[in-house]
Amino acid sequence: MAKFMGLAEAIAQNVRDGDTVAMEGFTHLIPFAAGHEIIRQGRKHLTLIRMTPDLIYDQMIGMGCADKLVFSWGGNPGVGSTHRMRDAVENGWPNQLAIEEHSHAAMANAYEAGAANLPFAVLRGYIGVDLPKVNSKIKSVTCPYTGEVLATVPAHRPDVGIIHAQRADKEGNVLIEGITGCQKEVVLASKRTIVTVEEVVEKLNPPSFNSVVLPHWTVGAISHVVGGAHPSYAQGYYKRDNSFYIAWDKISRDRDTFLAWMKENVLEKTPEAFAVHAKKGSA
Amino acid sequence: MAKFMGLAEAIAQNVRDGDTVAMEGFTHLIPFAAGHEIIRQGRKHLTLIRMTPDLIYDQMIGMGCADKLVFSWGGNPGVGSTHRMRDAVENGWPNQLAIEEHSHAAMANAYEAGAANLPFAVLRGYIGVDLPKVNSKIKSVTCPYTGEVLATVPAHRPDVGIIHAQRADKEGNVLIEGITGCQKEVVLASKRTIVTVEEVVEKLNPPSFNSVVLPHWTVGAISHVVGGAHPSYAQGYYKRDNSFYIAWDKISRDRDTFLAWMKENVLEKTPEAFAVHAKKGSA
Amino acid sequence: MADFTRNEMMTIVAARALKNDDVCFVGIGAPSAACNLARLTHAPQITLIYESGTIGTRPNVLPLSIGDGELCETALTTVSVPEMFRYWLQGGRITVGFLGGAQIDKFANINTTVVGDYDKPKVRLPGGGGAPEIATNCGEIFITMAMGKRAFLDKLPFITSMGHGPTGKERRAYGTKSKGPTRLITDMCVFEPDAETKEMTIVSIHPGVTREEIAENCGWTPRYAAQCGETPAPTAQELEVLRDIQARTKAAHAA
Amino acid sequence: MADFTRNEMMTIVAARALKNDDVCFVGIGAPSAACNLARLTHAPQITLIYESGTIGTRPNVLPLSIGDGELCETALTTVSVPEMFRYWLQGGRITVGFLGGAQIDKFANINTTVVGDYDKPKVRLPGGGGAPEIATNCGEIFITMAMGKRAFLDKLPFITSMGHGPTGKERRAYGTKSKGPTRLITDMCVFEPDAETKEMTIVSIHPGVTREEIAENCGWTPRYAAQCGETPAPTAQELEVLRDIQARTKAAHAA
Repeated sequence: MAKFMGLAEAIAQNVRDGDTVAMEGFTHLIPFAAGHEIIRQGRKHLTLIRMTPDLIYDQMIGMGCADKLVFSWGGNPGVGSTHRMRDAVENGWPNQLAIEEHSHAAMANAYEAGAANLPFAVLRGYIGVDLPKVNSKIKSVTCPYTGEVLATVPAHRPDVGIIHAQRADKEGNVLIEGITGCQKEVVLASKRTIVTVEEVVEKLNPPSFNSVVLPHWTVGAISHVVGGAHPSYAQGYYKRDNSFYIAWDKISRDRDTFLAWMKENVLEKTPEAFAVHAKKGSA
Repeated sequence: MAKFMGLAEAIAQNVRDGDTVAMEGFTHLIPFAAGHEIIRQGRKHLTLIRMTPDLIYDQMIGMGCADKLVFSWGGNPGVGSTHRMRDAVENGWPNQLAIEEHSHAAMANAYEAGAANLPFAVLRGYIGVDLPKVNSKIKSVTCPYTGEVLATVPAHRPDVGIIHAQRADKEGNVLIEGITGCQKEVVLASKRTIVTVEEVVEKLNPPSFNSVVLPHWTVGAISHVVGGAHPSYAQGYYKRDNSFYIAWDKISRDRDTFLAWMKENVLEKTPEAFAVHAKKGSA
Repeated sequence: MADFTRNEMMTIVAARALKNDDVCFVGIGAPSAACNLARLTHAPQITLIYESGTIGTRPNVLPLSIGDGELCETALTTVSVPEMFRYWLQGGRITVGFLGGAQIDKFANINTTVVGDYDKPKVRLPGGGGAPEIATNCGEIFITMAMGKRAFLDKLPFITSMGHGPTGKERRAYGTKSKGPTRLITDMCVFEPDAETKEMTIVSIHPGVTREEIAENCGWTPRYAAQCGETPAPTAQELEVLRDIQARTKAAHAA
Repeated sequence: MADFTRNEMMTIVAARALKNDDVCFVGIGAPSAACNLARLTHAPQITLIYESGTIGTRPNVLPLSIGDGELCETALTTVSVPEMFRYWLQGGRITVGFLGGAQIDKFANINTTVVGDYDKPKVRLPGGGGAPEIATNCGEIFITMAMGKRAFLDKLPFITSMGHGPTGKERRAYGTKSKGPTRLITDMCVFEPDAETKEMTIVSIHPGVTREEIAENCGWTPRYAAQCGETPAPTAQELEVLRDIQARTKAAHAA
């Protein structure tokens, strides 16, 4: 049942050391403000699930929040490496990071199965590739009708699912539009959920009967954080800060530069600091 | 690849004796005009798939089009029996009708699996009930992770999928809104498809980024048939003719009354006759 | 006490059982009337879901079908039917599922499939629709059915949806986590399952109904709970709201 | 002949391979440039799909990521990511899938996962993303990669996405119905699979490139088709359109 609260309170109440946390948003609506708050609150030993770790998990991994990463593509989109993730995997800095690696199709299906309350997902995938050799979670079933062998992955059922959305109404119903990724699935598959939103409105006024709306009784905490997806974007509110994605390559390459940036821009800031990005990049 | 043509031509080109045909529309957007055209063209030995046979299959069964029915709920919604379907099952009139009976969940999952190019669907269903005893298509798989046994059904892959939609643009992209049922799945799961539409427009102008749109390269024949869903409805165009659903009970109860109604309202008419209903019931 | 029909009593009792924070999977007929009556009286925040995909719908008239346009127009959002059955029903999001049927036994198993042999039916009924999975995937099940010897049977010819199983033990044996039928609301009385045997047991009798009448309309010898009382009669407000929505509905569907 | 870079040549050759009725699953970088170049020149009706869920998109600048807002704003429709992978990619709706990668072998298997041991990697690459299923579920695969000894390897440390399999026989053995890699377009030449052995074989050499240069930048001894010719040089129009969109893109992303 949706409850409005500040982001610090939402994270404090819902994210615990050792939790399995999924923070989704496929390029669009990535919940950066929530990630920064988790870093500020010093959460440790998290298992982080995300199709594309992106800068948000690069930052969380670099700050030592994670023991394990479950993912399918770990890079800075269109730019290059996620250096903090690489440093953790290649050199164990700031700590060893276990990985469970999938394909996008398998990750998307695992969320879908979680939302559908199924223990596993079936896909026509992983054919002729090496990932099943290094990921024991990838198994198979035989079709009872055709005898075809298909790949399986276990459903994702995170302890906490965190997303950013365009807006919520006063009742706590949440609207997402544009590139909706697998956010609906994450919310429905997770035990607890946090949704940060750009705007709280009287009525959602969904633009069509079939808009992607999460009813208030499917979400947990809702926090109003203007600009909370920056440097990702919120369709209709502000644009993706592509120049920051490019700049991150340099910031994150060196451990000290990274730590200095995090201190100044995350540790010494609050969720309210995101608002400036929304104003600057308004679409 | 979408091709605009008259409905008679669309049926003639795509629906053959003995085909497996799925005509969907969950209460909303039921493709009645297409069903009447199939009756007029005298198709025989069809396997008809539909979650709720509704009046459309009652009419087709009563006119002898079908050898087999695959379904999950066969009644006149809110009114009572589909008498022609019952007469076929109970008394073999006008011919024997084989049935393959599922639950709604299984049917929806079977379309979903067909659209996803999987040979079967997995569901947490059919627990403690008798349907699996009389339908050998219902089988099971064991979850490779938890050992749980789950029900399976084969994917639906109809020869022909037929739906009615609100509108198409000149390129043949099709928009559906409101209660969208499993029409997207039917189109994507079928080898050939026919879409009847209320309106052909210059641009779809979908009301949101995430509208249900079928790209022109996923549909086959498109026929412009105003009112083509009557007595079902087209959200934004005309309302459901509930009084006709109530009246059908009496029309269909008696074989002769039924045949007389079909002669006057189907056999002696053309698709253009549907337009009058759209005008009368405009929403 | 106001005048009321037994059917009205049944609908009103069903409505009373619903809470503001319930998420209901609604069927047509008595369930739809009960759910909307609850929404228009003591449970204005109740969430009504119809299997056509409409979520959080607030119709002004009762729909004739589960997919009437009004359900979509007044809904918070409308999802596809596969999504409805996968994410919402199977997803375990529904607190109360409503079922009815042609025939029921003492463990609240229901038949809506056939009377007679499946392959050579005496009466071919509509079939299960959503019921087989509603019965096991909702938090609990409320059943509304008018009593009668042809409806309340000692043994069903076919189990379309599971109540507590043929002997009352099977549901637990399957490991199903949902509660199953917790209330069977009839036009004469209200049954609840015995905690131990799961046999549906009469916990309250509607005003003006006798135990003899119940026995005459039940195919098994019904058990009564130790504290079986009388169902509170409909209030004037309950009757007024129910009759009002039914009058609006009748006018709308005849149009 | 106009002046052009080898990278431009690679993109232009990839664009030429695309047809008006193709439905392309586009990756970032060279594929995105090639697909949009095709759209802006000879294939205006081509359907571009990005795995973010955007279908039939017509961006004015090249996206930096596969989920930039412009892709959604110009798309016919945008679907969820699970739907994209289930109905559209696995559904067999895509005619051409584009892949690139860090390393490739002579049977067009690709590695984008690790250099060195998987558990103790020398270089941890981004991983497969959509590639493992793109490789088998699209009608055919076009690969664009710049040549070099560290990229074109005799044996890969890890197979992220299958080309024709480690010995060229495995794809057929799996019974995969799609064609797999039918074109490997590099900055120096174009490879196509031998009909029999499936070894990627050079069918045309870009203007100004020598066989010696190709040998120096290939980790195996490349085979040449009997009728190996010269790739037609970029036309002035091709170069103009490509440079134009890249200039717009650079300006947009620096903003």
